[in-house]
Amino acid sequence: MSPGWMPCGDSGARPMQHILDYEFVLRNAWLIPALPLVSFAIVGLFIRPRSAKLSGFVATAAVFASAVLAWILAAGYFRSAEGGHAALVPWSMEWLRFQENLSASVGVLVDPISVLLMVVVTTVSFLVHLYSIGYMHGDNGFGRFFTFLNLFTFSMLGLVVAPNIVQMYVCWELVGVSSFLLIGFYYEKPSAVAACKKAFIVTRFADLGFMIGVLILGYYGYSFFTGAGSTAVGQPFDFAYLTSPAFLEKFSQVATGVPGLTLITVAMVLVYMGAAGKSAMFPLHIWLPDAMEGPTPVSALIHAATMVVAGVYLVARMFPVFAASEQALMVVAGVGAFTSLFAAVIGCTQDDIKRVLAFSTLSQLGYMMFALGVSTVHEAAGYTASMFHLFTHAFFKALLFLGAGAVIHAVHENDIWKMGGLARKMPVTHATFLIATLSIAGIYPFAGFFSKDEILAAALYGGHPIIFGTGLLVAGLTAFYMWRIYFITFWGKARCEKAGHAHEAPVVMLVPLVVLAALSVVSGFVPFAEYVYLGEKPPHEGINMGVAVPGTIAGVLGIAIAWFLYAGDAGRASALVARMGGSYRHIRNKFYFDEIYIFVTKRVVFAFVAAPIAWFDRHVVDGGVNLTAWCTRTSGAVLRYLQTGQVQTYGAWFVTGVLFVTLILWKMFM
Amino acid sequence: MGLVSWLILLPFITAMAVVLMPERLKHLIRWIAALGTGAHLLLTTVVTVEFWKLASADAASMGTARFTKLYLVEQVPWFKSLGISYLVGLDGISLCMVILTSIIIFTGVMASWTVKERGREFFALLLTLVTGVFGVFVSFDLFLFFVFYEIAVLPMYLLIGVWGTGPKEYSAMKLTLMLMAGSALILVGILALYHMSGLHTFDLMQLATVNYPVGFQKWVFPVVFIGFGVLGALYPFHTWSPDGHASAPTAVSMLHAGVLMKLGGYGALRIAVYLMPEGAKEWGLFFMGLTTINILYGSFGAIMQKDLKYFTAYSSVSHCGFVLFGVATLNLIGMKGAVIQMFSHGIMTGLFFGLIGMVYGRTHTRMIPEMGGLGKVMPWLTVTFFIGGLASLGLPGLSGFVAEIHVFLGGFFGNPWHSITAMRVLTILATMSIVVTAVYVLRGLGKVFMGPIEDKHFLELTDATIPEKISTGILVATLVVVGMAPWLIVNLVEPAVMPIVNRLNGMP
Amino acid sequence: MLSAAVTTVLFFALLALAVAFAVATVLTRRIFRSAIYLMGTLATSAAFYVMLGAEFLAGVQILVYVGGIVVLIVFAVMLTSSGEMLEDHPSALRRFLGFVVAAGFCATTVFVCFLTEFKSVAADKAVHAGDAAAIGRKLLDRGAEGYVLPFEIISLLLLCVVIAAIVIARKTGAAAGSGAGAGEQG
Amino acid sequence: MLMLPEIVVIATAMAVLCVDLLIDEKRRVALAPLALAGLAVAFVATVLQYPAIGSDMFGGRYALDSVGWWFKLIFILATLLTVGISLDSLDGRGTVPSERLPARGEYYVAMLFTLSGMMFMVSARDLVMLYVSLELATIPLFALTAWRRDSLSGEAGLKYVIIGALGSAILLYGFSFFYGLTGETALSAISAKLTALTPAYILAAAMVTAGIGFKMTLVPSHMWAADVYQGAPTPVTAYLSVASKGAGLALMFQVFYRTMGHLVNDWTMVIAVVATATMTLGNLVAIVQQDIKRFMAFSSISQAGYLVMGFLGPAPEGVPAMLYYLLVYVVTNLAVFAVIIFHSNQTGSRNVEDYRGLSRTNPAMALAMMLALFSLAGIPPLAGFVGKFFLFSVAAKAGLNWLVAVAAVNSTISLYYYLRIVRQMYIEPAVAGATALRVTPAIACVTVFSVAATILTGVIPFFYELVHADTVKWLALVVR
Amino acid sequence: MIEFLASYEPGVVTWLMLPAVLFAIGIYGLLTRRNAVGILISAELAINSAAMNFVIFNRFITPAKVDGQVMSLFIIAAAAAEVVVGVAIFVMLFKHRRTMDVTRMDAMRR
Repeated sequence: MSPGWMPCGDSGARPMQHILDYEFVLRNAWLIPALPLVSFAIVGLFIRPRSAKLSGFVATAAVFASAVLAWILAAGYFRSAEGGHAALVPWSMEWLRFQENLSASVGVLVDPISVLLMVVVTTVSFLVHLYSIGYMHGDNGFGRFFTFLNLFTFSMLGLVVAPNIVQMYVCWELVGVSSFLLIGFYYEKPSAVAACKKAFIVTRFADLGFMIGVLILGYYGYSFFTGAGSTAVGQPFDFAYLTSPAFLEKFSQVATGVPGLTLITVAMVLVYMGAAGKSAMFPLHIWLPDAMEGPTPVSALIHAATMVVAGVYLVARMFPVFAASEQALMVVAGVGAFTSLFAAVIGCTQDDIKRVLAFSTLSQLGYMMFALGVSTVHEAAGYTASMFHLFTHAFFKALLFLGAGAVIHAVHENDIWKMGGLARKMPVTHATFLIATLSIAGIYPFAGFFSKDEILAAALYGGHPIIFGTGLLVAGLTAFYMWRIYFITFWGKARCEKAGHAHEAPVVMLVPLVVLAALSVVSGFVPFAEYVYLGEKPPHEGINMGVAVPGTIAGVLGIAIAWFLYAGDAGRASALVARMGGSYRHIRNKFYFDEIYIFVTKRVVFAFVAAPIAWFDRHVVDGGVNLTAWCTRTSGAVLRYLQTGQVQTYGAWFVTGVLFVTLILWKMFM
Repeated sequence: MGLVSWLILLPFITAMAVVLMPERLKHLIRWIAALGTGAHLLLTTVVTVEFWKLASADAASMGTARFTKLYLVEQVPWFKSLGISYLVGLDGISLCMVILTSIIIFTGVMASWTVKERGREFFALLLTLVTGVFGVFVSFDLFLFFVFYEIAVLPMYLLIGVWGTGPKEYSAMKLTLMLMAGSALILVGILALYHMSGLHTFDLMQLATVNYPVGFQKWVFPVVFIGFGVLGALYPFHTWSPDGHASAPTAVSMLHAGVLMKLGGYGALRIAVYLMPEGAKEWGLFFMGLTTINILYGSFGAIMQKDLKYFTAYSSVSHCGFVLFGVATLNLIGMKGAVIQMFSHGIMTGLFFGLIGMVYGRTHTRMIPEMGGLGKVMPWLTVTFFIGGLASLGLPGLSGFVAEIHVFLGGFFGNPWHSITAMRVLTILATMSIVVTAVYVLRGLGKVFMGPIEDKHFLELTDATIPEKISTGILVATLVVVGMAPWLIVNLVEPAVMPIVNRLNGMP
Repeated sequence: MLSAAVTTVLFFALLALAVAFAVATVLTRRIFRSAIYLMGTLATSAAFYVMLGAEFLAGVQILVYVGGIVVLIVFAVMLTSSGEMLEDHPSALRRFLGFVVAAGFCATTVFVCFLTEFKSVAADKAVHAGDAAAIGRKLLDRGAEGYVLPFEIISLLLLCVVIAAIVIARKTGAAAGSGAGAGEQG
Repeated sequence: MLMLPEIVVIATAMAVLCVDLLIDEKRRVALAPLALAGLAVAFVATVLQYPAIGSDMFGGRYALDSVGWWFKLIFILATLLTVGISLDSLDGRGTVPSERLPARGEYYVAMLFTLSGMMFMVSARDLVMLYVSLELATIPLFALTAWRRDSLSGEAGLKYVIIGALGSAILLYGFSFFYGLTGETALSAISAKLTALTPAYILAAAMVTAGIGFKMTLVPSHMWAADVYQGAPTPVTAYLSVASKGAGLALMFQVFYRTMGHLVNDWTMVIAVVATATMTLGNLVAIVQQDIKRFMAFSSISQAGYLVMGFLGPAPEGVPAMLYYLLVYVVTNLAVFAVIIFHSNQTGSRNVEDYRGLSRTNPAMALAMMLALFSLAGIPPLAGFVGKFFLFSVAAKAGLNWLVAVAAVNSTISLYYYLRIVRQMYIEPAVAGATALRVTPAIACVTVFSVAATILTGVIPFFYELVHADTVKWLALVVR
Repeated sequence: MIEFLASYEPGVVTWLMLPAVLFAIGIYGLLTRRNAVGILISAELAINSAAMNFVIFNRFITPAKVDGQVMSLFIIAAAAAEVVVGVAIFVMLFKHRRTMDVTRMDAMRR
C-alpha cells in the first residue's frame, strides 16, 4: 500500500497518469485477471518456498493493483458511456478451436455487470488479502494460502470477464477448484477434508448440468450460426450471440419431443443447475455450510462475497436466454425463493457463527436468484435489483465474515454460545459487525435496505405476490437470526474463559473491516439503476414506500424478537425451543439433507452401483478372461489323453484319417 | 537416414549401449539410459521444429491438399514382392504421439532411477519397448506398423514378470496374451485389407484411396477395431489393464498406461476408421455404446478400489474410453478430442503411475486406507499428484479438459450416419463420468494426502528427489501448457484428422 | 480250354488260400506261426505274380521276401521270445476298433475299385513283357524309361540300414567308446 | 554335374565310414569335421548349381528346379547344423553321461544318407524314385531314433518303425492307384493323365495325403511324433523336427503340386481343415507338457499346421512363402534345440522347469532361446513372424480369413507356452547353488548362426526376395 | 461250368479285391497284434498287398511295360530294409524291456 499508487487521477506524476487513464485500462483490461494469475505463478513457484511473508505481500499487492485498475475501469466506463453502456470486448484471442466457425476464445468482456463484479471481486479480494496477512499470521501454510487466494482471484475475475460460455465454464471450474483447495486448507483436519471434497463434488455434479447445457447451446449455436441466412459475427459460444434475438428466436422453436417442453427450457434448466450448484441453491446447498471449515477470510471472500454469486452472475449473464423460456425463469424464481426461506429457517437454529452466516448467505443468494426469476426482458427491475443486492451483499457479508473471523481469531472458538460480551473487548469489530447486521437486516440507511427493497419491489410489481410474501418473511427471519448471533456474541457476559481474554484484532485486520463497513453504509446510495439495467434505461425511482415500509417492519420485528429472546435471559429461547420440540430438531439438523446425501452416495451409489461394478469386473468380465484361459488349458489337458502312448491307437487314428479325408473329398467332388 | 528414422533408432541404440555395459556399472547404465532418452527428447524437439516449419510453409501454399501429406517421409522398399516398404513419416497425430512418448520415456527413466535389481536388462527392455512404440507412431506401412506394434507389446511380459510386484506372472501373462490376441485380430484385418485392395501395397496412404466394398468393411471394421480396442482397454477386453498396471514396476506402468494404451486408439483411428469409413459408419454407434460403458464402468470401478494402482488403472480404463469414444463419434471434433485425450491421458497417467511408484517407494504400501496425511511430509508429490488428479477429472486449464470438451462436443454434435438422439444420450451418459471421476479422485487423493497422518513412520519420509522432481515437473508442465495453450496441440492435430473426416464424408 | 478252366479254379483257390493265410497270420496267437502264415501269404502272392505274368518278380518275391524277410522275422521272433510262446489276446475293444477300421478301409477300397473304371492304355493286351530281361534293362537304363538311379539309391538304403541295424542291435553295452566293433561287423 | 551335391554327400558318408573303420576310437573326433566339411562342400556345390536350375538328367527322371534347389539348400543347412549340435553328445563333451550317443561314424553316415535321400526326393520325377528316396530319407531315421539304445530311445524307435511301416504302406497303396489310373510312373505324365476325378483318384489322394501327413506330422497322423521326439536322442529330435518335416513338405510339393497340381486348388478346404486341426491340437497339447522335447514336439506339430497354409488357394506366392517359412523354421527350431542340447548336456535336464534361472547361469543362451522361441511364436521382427505373415497372407488371399484368425489366435496360444519357458529362464530364480553353465564351441557356433539367421532373415528382405524371385513362377511351370 | 470257368477271366477289379482284402487284414493285424514282431508281420502283409497292386495294374493297364513290376521290386527291397531296422530296434528294446508287448510300450504318453 505504497501511497504512490493511491492517487489515480490527480497525482503530479505524468507517466503514472498516462498509464492509469481509462483508455489504457480499457485496452488492457486483461491485466485485471492476469495480474493475480502472474502473481499466483510467481508466488506459487518461486516465492512461497523461500519466504512466506513476502508471498503474502506480493499476492496482496497484485490484487491491489487489479483492484485499482478495476476501479479506474469502472469509473471510466460508467462515466464515459452516456448513451447506454455498451458491451465491449477490448481484447480476445482464439483459445480452443473446435472446427471451422466453432471456437472458444479467451477475452475480456466489459459491460456493466462485469465491471461491477470486477470492482466487487477485486475490492473484496484485496481487503481479504490484507485481512489475511493478519489472520493467517504464523500459520504454516501462509504462503500456500496466498497462492490459493491469488488463484481464486484470477479464476473469479476470468469468470466475470468471460465473453463466451466456454471461458465462463473454464473459470467456473477453476473457482471450484480454488474453493476446494481453500476449504481444504487445513488438510490435516478430517472435517475440512470432508468439506472440501463435498464442496467440489456437489458443485461438480451441478456443473454436469452446466456442461450439458453448454453442449446444447454449442450445438444449436453452431447450427444457427452457420445456418442459412445467418448474419452473425463472432463465435457461436459468445454471449453476444447466444443472447441475441436472432439466435433466441430460432432456438426457442426447437422442440424436445416432450409436449410443452422446449429445448431452450431444458438447456437453461441445465445451465441453471450449474448456477444453482455454485450458488448453493436448494437442493445443492449442502456444501456451503460445510465449506465454513476453511479459514474465515476464505469464507468471506469465496463463500459469501464472490464465488457463490457466480451462479447469480451466470443467470444474469444469460438472462435473455433464460427469459426466452418462461418455465426456466419459473424454476429460477421458485428455487431462489424456496432456498431463501429454507436457509433462513435453518439459520435461526445454528450455533456455529460461521454456519449461521453461511445459511444467511444461502438465503441472500436465494434472494438474488428469485429477483432474477421474477424479471422479464421488458420488466427487468429484478435484474437490476439482483445485481444491486449482489453488490451490496458482497460488502456487508464479507464484513460479517471478517468480523466473525476477528471474533474467532480472538476466541478460538466458533460456537456462539461460548462467546459473549465481546462488545467491549473488541470495539471496532463490534461496531463494524453491528453495521453489517443492520445492513443485512434491511435497516435504512444501510446498503441492504436499498437492494432488498428493490428486490421486493420487483417481486411485487412483477406479479409474484407469493414470492414477495416469502421475501418479506425471509427479511424478517434474516433480521432475527443475524441479531440473534449479534446479541449472543457481543452482548451479555463472556461464556467461556477464552472469550473473557479476547483481544481486539490487529490493525491489518481492522482496516478491511472499517473499509467494508464504510462500503456497507454507502453502497446503498449508489445510483445503481443508472448503470446496470437491461434494455432501455429505466426511469429513476426513489424508495418505494409500499415495499420499504413492510420490509423495514419485518426487519425491525425480527430484531425485536431476537432481542427479546437472546439479549437478556437465555431461558426464553430455550423455552421456545422446548415448545417447538421435534420441528426444531429437524430444522437444527438442516432437515437431514446431509444424511440423505450420504445415504444416497454411500448406500445407494457406492453399494448398488460402484461395488457391484467392481465385483462384476473382477468376477464376470475378468472371470470370462480367466475362463477362456482355463478352457484352453483344460482342452489341452484333455486332448493330451488322446496321446495314449499306444502305438496302435496312433495307427488307428492314422487309418481313420485316411477314411476321413476320403469322406471329405468324396463329399466335395462326388 | 532421416530424422524420423533416428527417432526409432536412438532408443534402440541406447538399448544396445546399455546391453553392452557390464552389469555392475549400475550408475553408468542408468546414466546412459537417461542421456539416451534425454537426447531423444531433444531430437523430438528438433523434429517438431522441422515439422512445424514444413507444415506452416505448406499451410500457406497448399490449402487443403496438405491434409493428406506426410512430412519427413522416408521410404525404402523392404519386401518388394509383397509391396512392403519401410515407410516412415510424420503427420500431426504421429508427431503428437511421438512427443508424448518421448516425454514419458524420459520421465520414466528418471522415475526408475532406483531400480536396483538387474538394471541393465530392465533399461534395455524398456528402451526396446519404446523403440517399438516410436516405430508404430511413425510408420505408415501396415506391415511395418504391425511389426513395431508387437515389438512394443512383448517386452512388457518380462518387464512385468521380472520387476513387477504381486501376482506378476499372472498379470504379465494375461496382459501379453490378451494384447497378442488383439493383435491377431489386427493381423487378420491388415491382410484382408491388403488383399481386398488389389493394390499390392501396404502403404497406408495408398490403401486409403481404396473404396472397399461395404459388405467387406462391415465385418473387417469390428475385427480391427476390437483388435486395437483390446490395447485401448475397450470394454469388455480391458481386464488385462488393472492387473497389468498394478503388477508392473513404475516406469513400465507409466509407459504402458501412458503410451502403449494409446496405440490402441491410434490404430483404431488410423487404420480402422481411416481405411474403412463405411464400416465405421455401420458400427460407430455400437462402439460408442461400448465405450460409454467403458467410461462409466471404469470410473465407478475406480471408486471401490483400495490399491492406488488399481485405482489408477480403472481410471485409465475410463479415460481410454474417452479416446475410443472420440474415435467412434466419427466427426472432426470428436476424433480430434480422441487424439488430444491420448496425449493428455498419456501424460496424466504417466504422472500418476510415476507418483504412485514414488509414494510406494517411500511408504511401501499402495493401499489407500493405510495411508493418510502424506501431504505434510511430501508436499511436492502431493501437489503434483493433485494436479494430475485434477487433470484427470477434466479441470480446465489442464490438458484433460481440452480433450474431454472436444470429445463431448463431438459426441453431442453427432454425425450424419447415426441417430443423433442415441449419440446424445450416450454423450450425456459419458459426461456423467466427470462427476464420478471427481468423486473417486478426491476420495482417493483426499485419503492419501490429506487428513491426519495414519502411521507415525510416515513422518520420517522424505519428499521427492531431484530426478523425481525433474520427472514429475516435466509432466506437470506439459499438462499445464497443453491445458493453458491448447491451440498448440489443436493446430497440430486438426490437419491430420481432416483426411479421416474427409474420407468419412466421401471427399477425396 | 481245360487249362483255362483250371487256371480260373486255381485263381479262386489261391485267392481263398491267400486270404486264409492272411487271416491266420493276424489271428494266430503264436507269433512264430504267424510268421509261417505270412510266408504262406507271400508265397501265394508269388503264385499270383506268376499268373499275372511277372515270373521274375515271383522269383524275387520268394527269394527276398520269403527267403529273406520272413527269415529275418523268424530270427526276431526267436530273439525276442521270453518263453511266452503264446501271445496275449488283444482286448476286445481293440479288436473291435481294429475290425471297424480295417473293415471300413476294406469296404472303401473295394467300393472305390468297383466304381472306378481302370482303362488299359496299351492297344494290344496280349503283349507280354514281364521277363527278367526287360526288368533288367529297365533297371540299368539311364534314359527316360529307366530306373538306374532308384536302383542305386536302394543300394544305399540297404547299406545304410545294415550299418544302422548293427549299431542298434549289437550286443555291447551302450557306452559310446565301445562302438569300435560295429564297423568291422558290418 | 547336376547331381554333384548328392554325390558329395554320399561320398562324404562313404569317407566317414571308411575313416571310421581305419582309425581308432580316440581319433574319431575327426569324423565330425569331416562330415561338416563334406556338408559344407555339398552346400557350396548346391549353390553353384544355381545356374543349372531347370536342367535334368536320366532322361528327365532326375531334375533340378528352383524349388528343389531351395529344398536341397535347406536340407543341407539343416543337416549341417544338426551335425553341429550332435557332436558334443557323440564326442562325449557333455557332463551328463546319459546324453552321450554311441557310434559316431555310423551316426554321421546314417544322417548323411538320410540327407541324400531327401535330396534325391526333391529331384525325383517318377514314382519309383520318389518312393525309394523317401524310404532312404526315412528308414535310417528309425535307427537314429533308437540310437541311444536305451529303453526310451528303443520305444521311440519301435513306435516310429511301426507307424512308419503303416505310413509307407498307405502311401504305396495310394501310389499304386496313381499308377493304375494312368499306367505311368513319371510324375508329369501322371499329372497329365489324371484329369478325371474318379473315386479311385480320390481314395489315392486321401491315402497319399495321409502318408505325407505322417512325414509332416499333420493331424491325425501326427501322434507318433510326440512319443518319438521325446524318446529320440535330442539331436535326432532336432533333425526329425526340421529336416524330416522339410522332407515331408518336399514330398507334399511333389505330390500335391507336381502330381495332383490341377486339383490342388480345389483342395483348399481339406488343407484348411487339416491345418486348423494340426495347429490347434499341437498348441493346445503343448500347453500342458512338461518334458521339453515332448513340448517341442507339439510345438513343431503346430508349426506344420502353419506350414501347409501355403497350399491354400491358387496363389503362386504360396510356394515361396512355404519355402521361406521352412528355412526360417529350420534355423529357428535348431536354435532352440541347440540350447536344449546345451542345457541337457550340462545338466541332464528334461523338463521345462529345469530351465529356471538360465538367464543367470548363462545369459547368452537364455537370450538365444528367448529369441528363437519368440520367432517360433511369430513375434516381429524375427523371421518367424515374417514367415508366418506371408503364409497367412496366402490364406487371406485365398479368402480364408477365418483361417487367418484361427492361425493368429493359435500364435497367441503358442506364445503362452513359449512364454512358460521364458518365464522359467528369466523370472524364476536359479536353483540355489547353480553355477554358470559353459557352452561348447560347436553349440555356440550353431546357436550364434541360427539366432543371427533368425533375426537377419526377418529383417533383411534379401532372403525372402530371393526365394520369391526364384520360385514364384514355379507353380505355373509345374501345374499346367 | 467248365466253359464258364474257361471263359472267365478275372478282370482288373476282381484282381484288385485281393490286395484290398489283404491290405485290410494287414491293417487289422497292425492295429490289434500285441507283439511288436506280429505288428511288423502285419505291416508286411499290407506292404505286400500294395506291391501286388502295382503288379496287377502293370498287367492290366500297361501290359507292354514293366514299370509296375519294377516298382514292386523296389517295394520288396525297401520292405526288407524296413524289417531289418525294425528287427534291430525290437531286439535292442527287448534287451531292456524283456517283452515285446506294444501295449506296454507306453513309457512316453500324454
